Amino acid sequence: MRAVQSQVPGRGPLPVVGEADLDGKFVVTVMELSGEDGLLGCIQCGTCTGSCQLSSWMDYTPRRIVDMVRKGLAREVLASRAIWYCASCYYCTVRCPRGIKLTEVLYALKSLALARGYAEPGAPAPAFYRTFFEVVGRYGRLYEPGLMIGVALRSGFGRLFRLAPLGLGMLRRGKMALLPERVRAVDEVRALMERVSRGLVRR
Amino acid sequence: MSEVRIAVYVCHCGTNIADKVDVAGVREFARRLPGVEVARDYQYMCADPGQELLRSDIRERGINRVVVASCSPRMHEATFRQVLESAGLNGYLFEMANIREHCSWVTEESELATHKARALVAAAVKRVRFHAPLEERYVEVNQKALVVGGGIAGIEAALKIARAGKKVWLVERGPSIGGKMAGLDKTFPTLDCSACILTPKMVEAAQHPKITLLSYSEVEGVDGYVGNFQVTVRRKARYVREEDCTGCGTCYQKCPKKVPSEFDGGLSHRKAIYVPFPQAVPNVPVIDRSNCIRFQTGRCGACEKFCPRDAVDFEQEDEFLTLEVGAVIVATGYETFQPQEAPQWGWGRYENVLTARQLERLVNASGPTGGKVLLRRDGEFTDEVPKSVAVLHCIGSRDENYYPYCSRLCCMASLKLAHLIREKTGAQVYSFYIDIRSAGKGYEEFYTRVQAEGIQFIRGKGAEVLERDGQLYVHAEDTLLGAYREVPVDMVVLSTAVTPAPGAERVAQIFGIQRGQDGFFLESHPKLEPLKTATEGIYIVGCCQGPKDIPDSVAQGAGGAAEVLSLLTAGRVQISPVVAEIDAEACSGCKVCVPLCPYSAIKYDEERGACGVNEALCKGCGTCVASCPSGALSCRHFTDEQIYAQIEEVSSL
Amino acid sequence: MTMRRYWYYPGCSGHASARDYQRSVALISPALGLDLVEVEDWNCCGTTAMTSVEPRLSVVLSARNLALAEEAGGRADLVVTCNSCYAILRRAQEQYARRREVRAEVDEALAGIGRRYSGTVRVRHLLEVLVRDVGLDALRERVRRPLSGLRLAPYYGCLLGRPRNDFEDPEEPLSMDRLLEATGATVVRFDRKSKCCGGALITTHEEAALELVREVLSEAAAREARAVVTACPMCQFNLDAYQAKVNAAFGTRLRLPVLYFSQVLGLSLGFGASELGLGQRFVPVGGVGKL
Amino acid sequence: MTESFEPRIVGFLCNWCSYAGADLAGVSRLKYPANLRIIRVMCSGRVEPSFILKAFRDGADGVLVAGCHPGDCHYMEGNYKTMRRWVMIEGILEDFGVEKGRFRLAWVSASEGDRFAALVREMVEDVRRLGPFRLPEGTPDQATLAVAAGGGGSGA
Repeated sequence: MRAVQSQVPGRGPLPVVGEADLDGKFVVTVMELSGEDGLLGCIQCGTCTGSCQLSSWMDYTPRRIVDMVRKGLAREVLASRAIWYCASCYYCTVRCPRGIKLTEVLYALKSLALARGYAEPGAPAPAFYRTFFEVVGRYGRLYEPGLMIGVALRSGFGRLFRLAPLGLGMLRRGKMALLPERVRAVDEVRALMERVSRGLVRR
Repeated sequence: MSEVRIAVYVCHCGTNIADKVDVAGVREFARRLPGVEVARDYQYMCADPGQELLRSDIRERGINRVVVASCSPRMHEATFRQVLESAGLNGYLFEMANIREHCSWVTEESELATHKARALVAAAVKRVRFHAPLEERYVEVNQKALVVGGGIAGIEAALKIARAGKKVWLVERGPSIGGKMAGLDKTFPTLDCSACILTPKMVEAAQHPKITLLSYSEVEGVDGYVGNFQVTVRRKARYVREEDCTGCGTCYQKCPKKVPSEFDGGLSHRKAIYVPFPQAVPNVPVIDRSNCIRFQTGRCGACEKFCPRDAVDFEQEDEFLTLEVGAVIVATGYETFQPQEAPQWGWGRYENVLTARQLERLVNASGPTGGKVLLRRDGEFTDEVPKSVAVLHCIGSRDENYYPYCSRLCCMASLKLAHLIREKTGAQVYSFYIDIRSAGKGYEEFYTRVQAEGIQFIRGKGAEVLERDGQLYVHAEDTLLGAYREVPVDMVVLSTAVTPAPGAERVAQIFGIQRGQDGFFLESHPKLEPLKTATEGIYIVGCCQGPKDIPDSVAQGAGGAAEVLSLLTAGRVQISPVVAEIDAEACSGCKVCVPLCPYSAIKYDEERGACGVNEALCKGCGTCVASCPSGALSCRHFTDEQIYAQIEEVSSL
Repeated sequence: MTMRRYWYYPGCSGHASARDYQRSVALISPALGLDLVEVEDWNCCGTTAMTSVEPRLSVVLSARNLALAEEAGGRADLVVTCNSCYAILRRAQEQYARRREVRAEVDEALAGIGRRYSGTVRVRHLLEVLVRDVGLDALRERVRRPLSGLRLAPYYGCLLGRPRNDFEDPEEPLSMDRLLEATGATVVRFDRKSKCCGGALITTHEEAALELVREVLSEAAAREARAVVTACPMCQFNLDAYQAKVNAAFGTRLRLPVLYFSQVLGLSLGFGASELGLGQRFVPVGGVGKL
Repeated sequence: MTESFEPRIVGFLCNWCSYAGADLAGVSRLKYPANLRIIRVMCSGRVEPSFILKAFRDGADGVLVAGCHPGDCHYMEGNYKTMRRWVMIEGILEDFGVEKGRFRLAWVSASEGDRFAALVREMVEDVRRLGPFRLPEGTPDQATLAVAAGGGGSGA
């Protein structure tokens, strides 16, 4: 994506949005990918934010993310940390007075961020999602040690050491399989993933 | 039949039709249709010059059939019929083609719209050939009226009609008139006391010589038609003889059975024999049978023993009355959203979460706390005053999960409550809102005043109320700050949505009123006929039609009275000549039609061996016609050949 | 006893971190007339993680599982025990039914691997099967050891009733309350019963997720529950394995065993603590298991 | 089917609910295909089987009958009569070889403009898929049709 300069130069810390900063097609992309075509009907009441247990961790509130998507602040949305804090609990979706399926919108935003390379590789969330994808691609099922090691490889070994006691605890309690289970027809799973992911993650 | 000479007029309706439909093309098409003498297109057919065009063609060109292709006949059919009459032609020799609502407004492509318009015009032209002159019928109008619902709108309507000297029956489902307004403390924006302005009207309604008040009564059925309705009313047994009771109150003082008070929203108790509130009209108690010990177990009977007038009568039974009236006003009001359906706001879970209607009772001097705003603990009021209160707007309103519409009055009601709480307790009051809708005379000024009183306005809907360590928190986004907030408060007030009254569906069916998608009653026209319904002679006023505040409800009540009075004063009313008729020769006497008629308008005549239609009762639905095996029945103005003519054209073009 | 047959989808955790859950389910089902037959060669449903990688990915992955259940035939319902699998499989069905472009994509992708999904199989949570098909009365009748006096906090988590389904209320679920009451236990009021425990974030945003765990457990503790009961391996693991970390991070002294409803039910039916897998947890069950 | 096929659909709409609903669709400027031509009747109960047969015979590719929702009939119960009659109509139409997607009975209230528009869109699509309607050879003429369908206790 081409970086565009604001026509209105910012003179202070206040964000200034120039028309050229806005990607008018972004909302359409998000609506298509998420299947949620009601975004334009948002009344900015903030029910989503007020219902979200993770709001206080975010840089933009969920309500604001919706408006940023509508207005076309694509870069800011995809580079935000807010989208990675969605735990997919669906409170916003259930309570939205305009029936907007915001959880679906957030799936789409995370997916776009991964595909467009927005999230830094070292940050834990994208690494987690990429590794999850690869593990399932390899075995057809989730293999927890594989996931842990993969995430660690991507985001630094310090993480692996921090996770180690937990892993050992799981092993001791028979809560972790040492060897991965593999789907017999893992080729089928891989074929499905290839087809739908369209290289989104492989880039 | 003399030679058919048809005139066709294609209306532009400004650009409404002409922008999409090639009106000149349609006109030329019409000119070539069989029987068409004159074909014209014109800017506005309904305007004076358009009407004049029609009149002069009738007079000068010997026109004896007219087709206007313009808007919906539901809009202007009556207008054009009068134009024909004024030119000496029977109004039924006329047909409309709806090329606006059903064509230009709904079609994307110009060419397709034009083609469709041609087909509709051809059908109208072919149909009108078969039209016959019909004579309008008139019936006398009964000079009495019925008002259903004794809230402020119904009271206002009844009083206006009565003051004009007409007899009114005022039927109220509950034990007292007064409606929702009786439960309010102050009214916005002037803050005048609700009871002070309502009670005199209630008393006047009860005492007016022209008004008969039937409280604790319900309409069970309606027969007849405009000007001549027969209404069946059930007078539910009160178990107290109204004529003997003096309203001394001994009975409910002695009654041992406590029941949560509906009027106080469950915040206080009434007895099993009770008046809903001290200023009730009539001031006659009723026995709530399902809670009465005497009715449930056979013991007790304290009220009967202590009544100084022997007015208590456990043997009383429901009575049925049949009222003959010329017109009906339906003013059955509204209900409010019950928040137990929505646990996220904590109502029913946390005892200091109240609805706005409950809070109205708290701030009311005759309410459960004598007008004090107090906190509750373990089901009882304490003497502790809240230090902080949140008022949550839009609870159930503007919400697709509950009611998608704006309830219109709750912004102002919430502001009023915020003011009253602040005034009475000095508490910090937070108002969680999406938009403040203060459209009304003096409303914005009131908003300004409440702002100045130091209410904290947070633009963001209260998403959730949750208790932590004994403290209530309102979770919301302060959207103007872009900040997430959990605001600790002692009390939460939910401004709940205005909803259709329970039983609205049944009322609609009884009176033949349509309902909108929101469940409220539907008016004939949203702008120009706001009080009329699809059934002539039946009018709707107040909140049964949609959320309204008191000024609007009162205005509508008076407006409904004007509708009724203009009908009654005219003394007679035109009724449609579109009715069924039977060709006695062709009738085989099979009687299939007899039970089909919902109005019992068809009777079998033994002597003639044929059925006959009572035109005064028939409303022209045509159901009997469609089922007559011998083709003896027909419906005027909707004959088989008229409809066939239309079918032929629209099926082939 | 007539046996009701269902296809069973254990989900990835059923074969790993939630083996104890699966064991208890395998134990109680025959006793309650349920014949749960595991779907052959199932794959990961995709969970919320894959959905975040590409919103349609979990739809096709789930569709394969649904197709497998349909191919297995017998018009039996597909029973799941994980709330996340439940929500994701349901989401796949909903998207398949509602979105034409998704349907086309799924049909095509499945055709590519020689499979077909027709949209007929019903996805149900075991909790629903117990409450509706077996019925509370039947459950009560089979209770051998009523858990009288045991105070339990039913924790549903986010995905059992959300976004929406025909089984549970999204805000105020009640099925587990009723089921636990049937075992004779005392169910405590639990305002946070359908709050999110942060399971989906525990790997990536541990600090935030721990706070959510604390919220849930603190209320359960304040209501004097002896144990928290879950219907989801994600929730169970999160609340159990991270409890020590919560205590370390917030200075709390939480010590709440986190059980599966199937284990509690198993106890009341007369099964032993160890055969129900009660030993396999981070916070020991203590006295709860000895009932 | 050829792409240029524009089906003709005849709609019999009751004056009080469905016709008003169609008016509302217009007032709200909701767009739907131009293939529907509306004939107003006072009540759906007025619609005789012969109307429908005649429409098909005269060239219609589809027929819609719409009235008030059950319970909301302006004439109290006309639509219930329609409903009962419809069972017989379906039978006759099938006997004459008219495919199911070509005829439809629907309830549309005066406030359901959007529902009406959606209904028309759906029905036009259905009929377009079925292609032009041709009565099979040897179909009886109108008079016979009228007798075949003309009531025969149809409303009872």
